[in-house]
Amino acid sequence: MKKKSSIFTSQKFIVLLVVIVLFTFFSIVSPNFRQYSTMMSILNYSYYIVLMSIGVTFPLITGGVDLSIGTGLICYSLAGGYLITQKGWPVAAGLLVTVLLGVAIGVFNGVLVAFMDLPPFLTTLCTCMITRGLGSVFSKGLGISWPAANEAGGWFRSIFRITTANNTMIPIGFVLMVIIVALMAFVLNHTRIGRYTIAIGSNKEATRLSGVNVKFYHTMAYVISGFFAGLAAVAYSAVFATVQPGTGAGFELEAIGGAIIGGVSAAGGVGSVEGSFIGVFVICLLKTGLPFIGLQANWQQIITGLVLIGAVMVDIIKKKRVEVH
Amino acid sequence: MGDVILTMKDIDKSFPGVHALDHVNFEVKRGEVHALMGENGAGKSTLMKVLTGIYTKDSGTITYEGKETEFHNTREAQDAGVVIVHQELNMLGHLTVAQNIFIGREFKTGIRIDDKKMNDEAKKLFDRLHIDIDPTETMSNLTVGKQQMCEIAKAISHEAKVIIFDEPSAALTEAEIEELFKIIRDLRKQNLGIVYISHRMDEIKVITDRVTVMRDGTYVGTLITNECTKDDIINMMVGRVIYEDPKTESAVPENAPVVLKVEHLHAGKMVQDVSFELRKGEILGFSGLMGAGRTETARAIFGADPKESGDIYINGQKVTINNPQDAVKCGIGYLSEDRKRYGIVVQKTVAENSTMACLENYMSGLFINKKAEKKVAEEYVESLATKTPSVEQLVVNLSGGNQQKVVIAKWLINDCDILIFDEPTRGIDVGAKNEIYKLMSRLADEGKSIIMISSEMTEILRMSDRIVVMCEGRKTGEVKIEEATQEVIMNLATRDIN
Amino acid sequence: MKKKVLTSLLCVAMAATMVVGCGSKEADTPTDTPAEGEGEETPEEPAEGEEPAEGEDEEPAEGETAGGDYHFEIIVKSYQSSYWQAAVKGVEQAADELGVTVECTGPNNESDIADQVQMLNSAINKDGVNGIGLAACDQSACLDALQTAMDKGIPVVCFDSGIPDAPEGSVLSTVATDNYGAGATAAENLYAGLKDKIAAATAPVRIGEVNQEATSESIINRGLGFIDKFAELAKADGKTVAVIGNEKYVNDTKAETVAEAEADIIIEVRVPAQTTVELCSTEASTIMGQADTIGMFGSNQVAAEGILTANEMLNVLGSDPETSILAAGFDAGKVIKGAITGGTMYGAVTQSPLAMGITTVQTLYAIANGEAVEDVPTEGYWYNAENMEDDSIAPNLYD
Amino acid sequence: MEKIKQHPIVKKLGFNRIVLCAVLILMYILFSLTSKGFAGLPRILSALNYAYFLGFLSLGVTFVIATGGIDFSIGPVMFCAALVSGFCLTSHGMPVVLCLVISILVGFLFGCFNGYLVAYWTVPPFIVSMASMNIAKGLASVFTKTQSVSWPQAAEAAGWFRKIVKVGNFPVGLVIFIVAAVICSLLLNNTRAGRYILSLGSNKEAVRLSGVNVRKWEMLAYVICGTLVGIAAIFYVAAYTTVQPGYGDQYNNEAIAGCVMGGTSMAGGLASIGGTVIGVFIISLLQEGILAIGINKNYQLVITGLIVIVAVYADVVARRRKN
Repeated sequence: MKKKSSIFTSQKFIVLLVVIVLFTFFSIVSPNFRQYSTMMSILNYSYYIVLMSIGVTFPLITGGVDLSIGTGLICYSLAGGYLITQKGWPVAAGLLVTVLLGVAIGVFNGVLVAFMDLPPFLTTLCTCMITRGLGSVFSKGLGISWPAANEAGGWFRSIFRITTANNTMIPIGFVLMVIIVALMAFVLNHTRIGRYTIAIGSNKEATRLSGVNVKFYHTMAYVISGFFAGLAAVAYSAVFATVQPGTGAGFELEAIGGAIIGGVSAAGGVGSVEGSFIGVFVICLLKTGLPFIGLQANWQQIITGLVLIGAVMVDIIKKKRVEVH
Repeated sequence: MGDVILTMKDIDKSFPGVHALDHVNFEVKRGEVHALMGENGAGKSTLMKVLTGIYTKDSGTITYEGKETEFHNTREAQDAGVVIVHQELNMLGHLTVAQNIFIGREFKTGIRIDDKKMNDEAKKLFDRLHIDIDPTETMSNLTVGKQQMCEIAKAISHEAKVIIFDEPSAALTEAEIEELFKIIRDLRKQNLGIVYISHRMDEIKVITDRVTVMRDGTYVGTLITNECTKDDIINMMVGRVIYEDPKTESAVPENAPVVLKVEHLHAGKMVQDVSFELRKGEILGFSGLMGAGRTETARAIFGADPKESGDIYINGQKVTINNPQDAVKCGIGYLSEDRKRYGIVVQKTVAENSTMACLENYMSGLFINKKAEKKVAEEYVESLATKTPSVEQLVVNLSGGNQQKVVIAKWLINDCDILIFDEPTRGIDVGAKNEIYKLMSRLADEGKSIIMISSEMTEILRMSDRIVVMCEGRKTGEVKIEEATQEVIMNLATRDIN
Repeated sequence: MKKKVLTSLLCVAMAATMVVGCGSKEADTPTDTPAEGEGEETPEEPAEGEEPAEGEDEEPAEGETAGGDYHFEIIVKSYQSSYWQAAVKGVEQAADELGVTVECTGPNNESDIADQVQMLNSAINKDGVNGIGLAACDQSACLDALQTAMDKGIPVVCFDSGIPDAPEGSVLSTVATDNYGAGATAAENLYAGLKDKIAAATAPVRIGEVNQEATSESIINRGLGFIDKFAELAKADGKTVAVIGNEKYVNDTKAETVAEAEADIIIEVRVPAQTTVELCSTEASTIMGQADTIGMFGSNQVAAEGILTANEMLNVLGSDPETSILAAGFDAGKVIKGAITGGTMYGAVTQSPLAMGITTVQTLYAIANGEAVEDVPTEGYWYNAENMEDDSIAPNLYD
Repeated sequence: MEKIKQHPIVKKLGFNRIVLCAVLILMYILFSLTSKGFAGLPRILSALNYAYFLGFLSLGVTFVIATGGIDFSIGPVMFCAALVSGFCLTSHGMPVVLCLVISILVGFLFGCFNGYLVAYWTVPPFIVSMASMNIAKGLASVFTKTQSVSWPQAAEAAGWFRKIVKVGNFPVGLVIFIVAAVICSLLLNNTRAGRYILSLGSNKEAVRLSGVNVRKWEMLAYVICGTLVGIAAIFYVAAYTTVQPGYGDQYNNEAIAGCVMGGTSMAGGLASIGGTVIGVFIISLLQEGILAIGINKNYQLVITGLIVIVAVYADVVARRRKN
């Protein structure tokens, strides 16, 4: 009976192993990959996906999904950037707006799903369209360049990395991520929000009948997802600076894919923040590593697709075996 | 028995188009077990939902502990000490036992949930109930019976004064029911008011003090259990006496041909080396406790689950059945215990459900011959006396018994000679039950062979020509109806346990 | 003074080309002139470019009274980069001056071909449209719509990108940069910066090129222009060149190439899966992370910004070829301008979207007034930290 | 209101579909009033261009949603089909007919891939979509070497296939699309495949235990979808000529939206081809109309999103009342 939990830990463990194997493989094959700077850039590129993936873990565990985080991210970043660059708002206020917009869309999704009983997939598909449109509406269709690091408002870009005088980079972003993961793992496992998130994914009606304010906590899962999409927007802006309207579709799939590789069940009830965190790195490593072994960008997509299917298939086969014995 | 703790008076509740509760009265005293009975749809569950705040009443009063009260949600009811142990198990499979028990009111230090304290408290509860369950176990790993115990522990942990059991025994084994009764008696001693909703007449007689009967949303009357007979209660429920005599001898001649022969069937833990024969025109009862492997055996024969080894012969011919398609080709039909999940397609019409298994016979070219389909469906609606306004009615709108008939029609239209009825009367009210029994007898008379899996001893004794008893995945005996008594069967069914 | 003479000469040449006609290919000539000189010229430069530019400006000004209030529809490729924002600004500026109304639309990104065709159709079907200015996302997708426009008698002026196969008589004028030449300009200047290093190199060196896509003619031409010119210059110095990476570019280059193993200079071309900054920067960092890389070229604003983004992590770009990688960009925008001022980016080629926008409206206006028009080639200009503030360059450096 | 709903003609046509039709007509009138020159054939033809390929996508995905699954790889697969077949045409000089067949074949193969994984491997459809979306994009770029492909123009000899969209001003495409919709409707409502697809969307286990090979039929739904996506690709290039690798996702949302707007339930088991057709028309008219009154395309996305939410909410409310 205790076996089950050991499968869980081993699932995360397997994914971690995969990350290590991939990393070793790329390092051996490509000398350029082993450089410190490459690793730093892998980390830098991963932050926004990591953040989205942490957030989307919650709706996924409730048995739902949030497809609006990708286009949402761009939308929030455009809105915040627009206010800073075009309206002269202080950077801190712009960042706040970015995150708050994420929360607002999260509330919107949550209310539709939890209070109005709309299917999550469809709801967030709609908000995906809506945020895609809204982003362009906010910025009047313009691409936005957030302030550069050396400009007055550029301080926020060193939230995720500090470059020292002798040009070495300190990835404080990664430290931040680890802290956030630890924090959210605590939220998921040891607070009411997390407990009820799992409970809703496990059996929503039973949770309701236990006197839990299911609608509120169900909404919260989407709010968390939206909040993290907002944070991801900050990370994206800090790393890439330039944001273009009409993009962002597809980010959510990387985040969700990472979460699923990391052991979140698409049926709900099962999943962990730290698993999602590790899972994202499988995707990020593929994305960054494959070009180093000489594959053109298009191959990455095929391989990422196959890896995703593979991860789920392994899980299915494993489950089948458990059922038989 | 103490003073009255809860009184519901003149409760009225309407849904659009349905008058669900029509001025119903109900009361519970401290230290009594009060049965609430009635056919399906009589309004028992609705009444309890009104009590616990899931529904709001239209009129009437609820007096609890001497004060007029109205609970607005389950939470309020729980806090006041009125708790339901639900019919469907309301378990959160991915959480631990302790987490389940304290869901919605976790102990906390700051914002952190104190799981350790919850485990300790749960342990204390189980000790009080004399149950041995590890609070840190994941819920989905427990047996159904254990899960039910957790539900009860959860109810008690609310400092409950009134506990409502909504068909608690439906999923339990006989042994577990015994254990449940022990707990209920224990609770009665602790002066709790207990409402016990059940279909099983035997249990009512054993465990309850008073019986309140409802019919069609109205209050019929309240009796003291000791002073009435089963027939009294049934009469109140349906307004007619029901024939319930056990069969005394088999109607099947000794030399009737064997239509189905199963040899050394193995399929997982629940089906170990099962062999038996089924004769033409015979109703073969499958008895045993819940979890004895009867359903699993049926599903393995039908190809619904994979089997590891064993041979199946139909009319003497060895056949390979790897999936339900093969089984259907061999003329086997399977009526699942869980109609809604495994039997009917609720969003489809009666006609569409009826031809589900043999649609290929109702094709003209590429297209479905809807006329022929309708005709045959109508034919069977008539012969099975299915109550439906038309065959174009969606099955979801039919009552349980009629849904069951639609499933039977499906197999008859396919001309199945071997029918497996898995708990054919579960969740069906008494009147409809009788019709299903008659139908089964008629089918057997017409030469169909039936395997009937049932957990109700009376049903087994009344219907079967022969009885196979299973226990823990093994066949433990085969009894001719002439020799069958409750004791004999129970003995076989529990042989391995003790 | 020498410069002035040169400039006026060139202006005459330009005017001549415009008169001579459609063959915008002839515009290759000016890009062959040395870098410093070239950076100084522009036909829009008010003080010196008098003849051609003013000539155009005046005609419509007269027509203002005659023509009345025209309405033009302008369809850009997208609003994604500030390049297009500058073009739209030019369009609006010209519209104000001429007293005409314009309406600008464009799809969400440069790959929404179907959306743009819908927009074009929509513009054609509107009432009271006197002309359409079109920056086509794709050369072939608009052909049917152009036919319809011609049938309805709506004149079309293409800008930024031409449509070579357009039905005869539908596109009356094309206002576009010679992209092949512009790419070559970038190659010349980058090569000049790297010349010594290449000459001194003992092991093969690598030049990276990031193209946003391998689809639109303008970007392909820039990419090929860069490769071909770079290879040509290298060959003149006795070095061999290999082109690797995206097959489109590898196959289409006219340069003489050798196998990767034998080459002194490896030009690696990368194309991201989608035209977004983060994917461009992933591709860029792959090249920049390699130890033998000495130069980078990003063939449009997105690609150039991608290179800069990658650099924020890698910190390998700079203006000294001995210690760092030199990067050449394309187009302007705040990020690229900042990088050039700050010395991170060696230099970039800018087009003149503002002028392009102005010219487009002016041309449409002229057509509406019944005048005959010709194709208008516009130039790509090399700029770097030194000449950015020049009067000839500054107006073309949009934010 | 109830009376109207119970009227036999209304019942036969379906109340929801009548409302949708009314919305469609109202929208048309509204746009005609607010935008000069909107009324008239050219606008309609232009809107139809968009409706064809979107319509085929929507029809396809209707079958998948009917099984209770989802496929949002349809957009990229459509582009993949158009790219691969177009590349065969332009770069390998294969005959047009063959290329059209290849296009359908690519869609068909993706349908098989998705269906096989979903039905036989029980991989959640959501994840299969995610994967095959990536694979379709990647495959298309690998095949075409990341270049876009332009199909022949109408005037060229090889451009005859464009006549499937229109000949002169006659919208042939509309006829083909309606015929296809009728065939799909027959397929869904009057054949075994459709019956089983709908039934298994409602209760898969019950259908399996009726001795039906559910895996086969579930896979078939995806195969039908894939094939229709392959056809959609032809209509896309016939209307818009050029396809670019790496894209196509934007059409998923619109196709699924059209389908859901038309009354197909995401939970499976309920699907209406007629509704899907009207839903698609609404979306394309909205697109055209919004451009005509001079609002940005972005608002179309916002409005479509909101409309779908409203449509689904209405459905949820209706179902809740029934229970």
